[in-house]
Amino acid sequence: MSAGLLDAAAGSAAAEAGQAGSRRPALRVAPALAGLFLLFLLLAAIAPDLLSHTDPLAIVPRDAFRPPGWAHPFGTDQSGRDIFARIVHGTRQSLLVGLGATGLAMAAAIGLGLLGGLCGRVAERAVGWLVQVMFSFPVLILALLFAASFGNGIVPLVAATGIGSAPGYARMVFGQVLSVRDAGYVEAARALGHGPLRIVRAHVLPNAMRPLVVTATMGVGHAIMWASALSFLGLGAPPPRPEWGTMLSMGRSFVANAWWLTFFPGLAIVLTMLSTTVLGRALQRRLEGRTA
Amino acid sequence: MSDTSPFPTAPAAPPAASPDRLHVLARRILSRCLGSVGVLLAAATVSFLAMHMMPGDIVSAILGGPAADPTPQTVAAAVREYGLDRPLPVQYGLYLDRLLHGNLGTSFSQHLPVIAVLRAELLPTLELAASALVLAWLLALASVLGTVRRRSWLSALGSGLETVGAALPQFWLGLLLLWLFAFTIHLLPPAGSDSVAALVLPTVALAVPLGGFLAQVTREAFEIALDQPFVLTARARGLGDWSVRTRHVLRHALLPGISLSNWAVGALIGNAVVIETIFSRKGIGRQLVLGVSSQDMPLTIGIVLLVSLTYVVAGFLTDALYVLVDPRLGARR
Amino acid sequence: MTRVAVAAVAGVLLLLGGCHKAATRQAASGRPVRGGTLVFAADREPICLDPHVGGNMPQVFVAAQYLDSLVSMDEHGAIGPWLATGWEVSPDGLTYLFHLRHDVVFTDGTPFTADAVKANLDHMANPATQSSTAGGYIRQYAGTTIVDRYTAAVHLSAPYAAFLDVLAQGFLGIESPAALRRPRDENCQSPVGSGPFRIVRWDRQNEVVLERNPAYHWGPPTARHTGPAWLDRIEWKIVPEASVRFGSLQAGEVDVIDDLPPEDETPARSNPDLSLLASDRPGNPTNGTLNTRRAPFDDIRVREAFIRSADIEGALGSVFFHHYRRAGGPLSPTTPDYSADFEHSKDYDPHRAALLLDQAGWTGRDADGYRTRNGRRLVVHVPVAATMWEADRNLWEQVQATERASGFDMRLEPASEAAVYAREGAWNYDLILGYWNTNTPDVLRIIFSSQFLGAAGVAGSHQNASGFSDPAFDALAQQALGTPDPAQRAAIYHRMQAIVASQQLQITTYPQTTRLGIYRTAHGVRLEPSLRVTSLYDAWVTK
Amino acid sequence: MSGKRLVVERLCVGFGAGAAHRRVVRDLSFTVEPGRAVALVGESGSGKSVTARSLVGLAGSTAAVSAQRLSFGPHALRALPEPGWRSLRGREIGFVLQDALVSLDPLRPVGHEIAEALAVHRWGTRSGRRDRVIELLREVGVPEPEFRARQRPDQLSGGLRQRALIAAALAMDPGLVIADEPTTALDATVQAQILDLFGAIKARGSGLLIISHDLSVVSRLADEVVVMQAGRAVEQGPTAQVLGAPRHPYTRSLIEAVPGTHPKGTRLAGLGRGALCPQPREPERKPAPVVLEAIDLLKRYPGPDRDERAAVDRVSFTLRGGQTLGIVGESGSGKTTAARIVLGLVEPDGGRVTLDGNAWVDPGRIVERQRRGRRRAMGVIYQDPLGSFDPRWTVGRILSDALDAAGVPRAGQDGRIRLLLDRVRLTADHADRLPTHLSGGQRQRVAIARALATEPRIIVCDEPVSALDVSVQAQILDLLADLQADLGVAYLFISHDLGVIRHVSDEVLVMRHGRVVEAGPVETVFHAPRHPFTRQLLAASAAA
Repeated sequence: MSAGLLDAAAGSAAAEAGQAGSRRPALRVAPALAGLFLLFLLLAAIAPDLLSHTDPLAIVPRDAFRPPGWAHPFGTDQSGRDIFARIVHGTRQSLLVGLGATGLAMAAAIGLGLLGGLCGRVAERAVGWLVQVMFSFPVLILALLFAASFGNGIVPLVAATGIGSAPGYARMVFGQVLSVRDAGYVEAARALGHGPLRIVRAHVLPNAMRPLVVTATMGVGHAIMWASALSFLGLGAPPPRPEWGTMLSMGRSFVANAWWLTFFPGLAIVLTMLSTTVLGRALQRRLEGRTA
Repeated sequence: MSDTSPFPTAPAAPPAASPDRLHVLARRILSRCLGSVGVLLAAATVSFLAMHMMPGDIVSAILGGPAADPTPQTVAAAVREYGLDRPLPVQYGLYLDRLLHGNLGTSFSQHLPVIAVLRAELLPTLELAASALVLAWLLALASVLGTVRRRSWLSALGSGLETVGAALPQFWLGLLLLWLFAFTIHLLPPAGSDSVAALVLPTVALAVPLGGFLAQVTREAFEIALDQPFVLTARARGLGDWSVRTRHVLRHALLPGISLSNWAVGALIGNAVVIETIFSRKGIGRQLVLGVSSQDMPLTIGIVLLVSLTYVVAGFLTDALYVLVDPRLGARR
Repeated sequence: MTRVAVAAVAGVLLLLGGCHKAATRQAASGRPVRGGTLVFAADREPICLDPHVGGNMPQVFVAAQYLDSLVSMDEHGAIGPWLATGWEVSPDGLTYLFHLRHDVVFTDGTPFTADAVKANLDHMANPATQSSTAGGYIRQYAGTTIVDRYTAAVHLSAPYAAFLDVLAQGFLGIESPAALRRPRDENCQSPVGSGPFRIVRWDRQNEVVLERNPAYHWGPPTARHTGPAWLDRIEWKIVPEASVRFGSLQAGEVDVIDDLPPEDETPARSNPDLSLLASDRPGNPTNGTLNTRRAPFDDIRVREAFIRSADIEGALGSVFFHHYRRAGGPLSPTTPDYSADFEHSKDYDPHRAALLLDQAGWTGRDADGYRTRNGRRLVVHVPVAATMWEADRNLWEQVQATERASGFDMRLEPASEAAVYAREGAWNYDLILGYWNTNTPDVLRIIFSSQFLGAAGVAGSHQNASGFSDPAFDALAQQALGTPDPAQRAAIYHRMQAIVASQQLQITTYPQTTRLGIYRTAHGVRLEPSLRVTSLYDAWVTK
Repeated sequence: MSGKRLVVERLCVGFGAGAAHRRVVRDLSFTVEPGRAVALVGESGSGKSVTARSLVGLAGSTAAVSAQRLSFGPHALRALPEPGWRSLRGREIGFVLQDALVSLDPLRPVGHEIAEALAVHRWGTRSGRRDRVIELLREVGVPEPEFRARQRPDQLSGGLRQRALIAAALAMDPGLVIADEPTTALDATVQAQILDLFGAIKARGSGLLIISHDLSVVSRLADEVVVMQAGRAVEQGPTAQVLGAPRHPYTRSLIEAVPGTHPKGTRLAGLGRGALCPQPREPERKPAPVVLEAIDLLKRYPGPDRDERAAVDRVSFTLRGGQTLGIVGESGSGKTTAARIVLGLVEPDGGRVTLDGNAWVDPGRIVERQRRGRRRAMGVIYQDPLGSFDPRWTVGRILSDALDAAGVPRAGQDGRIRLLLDRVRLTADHADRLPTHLSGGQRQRVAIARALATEPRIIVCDEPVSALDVSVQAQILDLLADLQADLGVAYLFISHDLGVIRHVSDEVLVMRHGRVVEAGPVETVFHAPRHPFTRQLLAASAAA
């Protein structure tokens, strides 16, 4: 789904969940598990060879379509490549795409948000309109257009996913800047005689960013999912590079006879999404706990 | 930073209805319409630019790829027809002019007027998006009404399922559903654009993630609403738990979800791109992938415009629904 | 066209095997039944239903159901009558005099006459039609004179021995001249022929609906029955996802699927509800063509090294489960004048590849294990359309892996179709993937002679993707067209195959093939022999 | 009216299980007779609201309620199952909460809410209920009841919606009405009207349990008072006795903390300092110099119908050094806007302000940049101190930020921060805390310390004590008075509370609808009001 997703979820959550009463303490385990999984991903991204000694590119035709088992925990694909090794080696790429796209989107969003929130009424109107317009594009369609026009490859994939998810963040930053701009502590700072630059630096930026940390955490997972959707549509990384979305896409013709080709790459995406969501929520709870 | 805050503590509005209410309403609708035109304009512009940035050659795309082997005369005619020899801003102007005259052009790849393609493809996609939206809401409501602030394990289960649901990529879910229901237990047909049975799997694939997401938002709002004083008042009036939930709390909890439904419709249509591909369904999503990959500019722009238009219309509907649920907004805005 | 024995190699054996299997079941289900609807699931949608326009395989798949041709071709490559009852060729080979049937009527009521022949050939040859396939086949066409109502004289500008062969192809099917006069795009949507079915509706991305032509009684001699088709109706569904297509077949949702996915072939064979009908198509097999116009493939040693580094057999084994045969020469075995001599001329041989690369100066190795020369890596750029068939993509990925072992950095560069076309037009590739289905060895002229180096349009489209240009080869190709004697012609084509093979212009993989999966409800499905295209004229359903 | 009696004996309420168990109400006993009113009085956290909720079985699923006896008429309330409670609630016991804006479903017309109270208990037919709603609204004094029934709470004024809320509680004619802070959010004049309405309910024979932190509400209505502190009843008895001759020190401190009855210069929070009024100040005779002067301030805002309304309409005043100018008025009277103009945070549409005789606010002539350097002369304290602190900053950081503004070099700031905290009676270790972890009173002290950091001559106090409990309010008011005495700072003090204004001010400005209706020395205005609105205000506050 949904980059709007993040903006909407975290936005509304951050904005509205002030005094929600009893939280679920039972889910405390979840953030720990999520953190553990993300650490695992990080390890896979930095040193994939530690986790899998198999060459993700090694083609062994006679080992094609081996179901999951001892030799190949996640089975092998149509060319006899080890799926576990491919997922592990694909992590770096997927994480890079997720982080890169989120970073790009945030940078764009922060620029727009500050411009709209702090540069007068005309800018406010213009940015408000622009954000609204951008938001009215379904992420996937925006990303699809950009992916097609940039050509294939990692950089275009990051750019397309980033541009696709930027509107959600922009909407959030913009709203946040507007609300922080009118917050009591900003007025208090003005009453003390502080200049506008200092106020932006000391109050507006950091406070507008705060909920963004949560959203961005969740956003990384979403960006990975969007990027895989683009890969799924054939606009992803060039073969034979292992990449989760491409693996999923390639495996889909075999889904009837060899489910593991699609199941495991998809599972990696789902777990990443889940982990970032859970971690983002935990972060949000902590941030709110401090303020509320 | 401006020196005067644009949002002062405004004096309380007099409660009585103002005679200018209609006037205000009319102005609001007008500005809303202008905004929508802006959205469409931006959609056209973005897709125009994107198509021009694409690495392929537009003329050869117009003339049907390299296999077409066009003569120089044909090429020249096409270049002239589409003004491709002019500078980009002029081309953009020409293109807007054609759009304003309602001329979406002819699809390069389909040899059909774009309008005709859209007319044929929109309905299946809308059908899919609408059924997915309805199902998503049903799932979300079931989860929220059934589990929020119930027994702690039930509540945790509900919110856990919602989180997992929202984290499922549609394309993966779609493939799993295909594998399970169509290929393994042969319960439902794997493909088709005509029968209701063929609509089930794609609908579920689209609805579960969206439902999980809507449920999360609704749950949040539901919990907040449950803590509001009016809930206490209502219960002090003798209302039972279920009545309080359905008659009072739910209405409040629906609001964030409703305001997101507008976005959700857009997202559903966007996600239909992958779902229609997986299930080999007819629709604008799949058509868009084809259009982009064959650099069929008129068709792609037509689809993007159509999606934006759907979004705009959905926006109107969402607003209307929102005001229906929360009449305060109708009076205030 | 005496290559009877050659034409009957494995592909046809497969076909017969399929027929045999089908035949046993026909016996069980008895005689053909009239009526009913057959649901067919195709993998791709035609761009235009009129096969004259453009010219891609899906068009001819549908066209075979509603169009008739002037002449027919049988399984042995022999030309027989169809809409033309007979013909005479002038001694110089430049004029063909066709005598036409008197009783044929198009489904729009227009009678079939010599006018129709003229209108159709003119239409195909007219550049405005953007007819690259049909038009490409009859570049020698000079005009038609109407001798009388049922006699047409077709004039060629140069001798063209393959003329009757190509006329038998569905791409050159005869449409109603009245319908052809409509705008191109209208004719695309609802073309009119004289075939056993007529097009009722084309619901884009979903299906083409055809209904029986009740007046039909002019079937080709290759057909198994006469008179109207058995089926009332055909629903020709478009189902691009291979797994979904096969799933639908297993569930009996559809009666026949085209392009049975290779990975589903084994399950299909073991499923008693299903039967398989397969046959290799004639022409140039599925291949990667090497661009000889730039480095590194301007060096024949590097070309051969590259080709010998590709383990096609291994890839066919794992991707296609040994269901697809290897095609090692420039022609598919079912092509007339095919010679088996070149099947193993370029087999996988990494040792020889290494030797050749050393000779060519690519002696260095960089950190990633790729070969280098003067510090530059041995890179092979391969533009790949994102819409490429999965099995092909898997195949080339496997080739990529074996090429890597030899030190080639073979880069599969996915892009949109439009982008791939653009690169193709600009010669911006080292290897381009393709195939060419046709029922004549004249295909060698189209894809390797300098005549087809193109550069006509802005995109500079060219059928000769290797950039190979050899006056001796061109001369042979011309000579073949002017040689009426089949044996002599076969000898010339043998020499042409030898040249192409020795020049290391293509990695050939497997012959293009028609592979139908048939559910037990469908019977009598036949492959029209010229291009091995599905024909449902003789088919019936029991439901 | 059936005469039913509420008996509460040794009520205990706790939350949480095991070690985390907290008892919030202990051994509370009282009886509400029909036709009589009992008041539970106490500050926030004293357990009075929990008590009220326990009496209708709505203390929450995590609450453990126990009692020796808990009965209403014939109904035993102890261990009553949920269906039993449900038939009791609304029918036998009416429940009224504060702030009808959120206590009535904000999305529904008030008529529906009242009708629902009837429908739940299957009262009458649909049309019968509709008539009864109108009748009820009329009974509680809502004019045009047919029209008002169709309006939502946000479309009604505070008084009207509180009446509608009461009408919903009275719908089934219950024998007991429990009202939890029923007048807290209301303006004084409206408050008086609502209290009259409760008087009428009592007179009809219903029992009344009033929960309030406000002693004045209690003195007016209750026949008996229960004073609660930390979950216990520290004193209970007839109203006159408890208020007139309080025995428990806590009760006494509560009574003393009410500012209205004490003139300026007396201490309110005398506890721990021995005397009640240790140092009555000599009223200053010589006129101090004018530090701030506002002339003809004018500010308009566009109303909902595009007509401009004047929020501040030709307001003029002067503030002398070391003195306090009180501005009093009901909500929406324009007093906050006036303060923001004076602070230079809102540009007025007309008029000007001088600071020490120099132009400070003058639209078109003075821009913010010119003010910035002089801002340290003027401090500000808000009603909601938390909102005025950056949520990420510790107290120390907040103060150091203010010291930056005052130009104090970083090196000397630590000592100054300790000094400031000491000034507002906080300890040095508060500097490391986040404001969210402080109590309301402590937060307001931090806000005062911040205002003092720049050593201003004027501090604008915008409702600085309205959100505080009465005893905390007393401490803050005392602190402000001490600071004025020590530092000679002048206050522009804004409040809706006449008692507070009377206690703190030297001069008073009464505002209504953006205009000054009366101005003058505090005793003159309070003893000899000339404007009818001032008289009305005074009457309402006296009545309450």
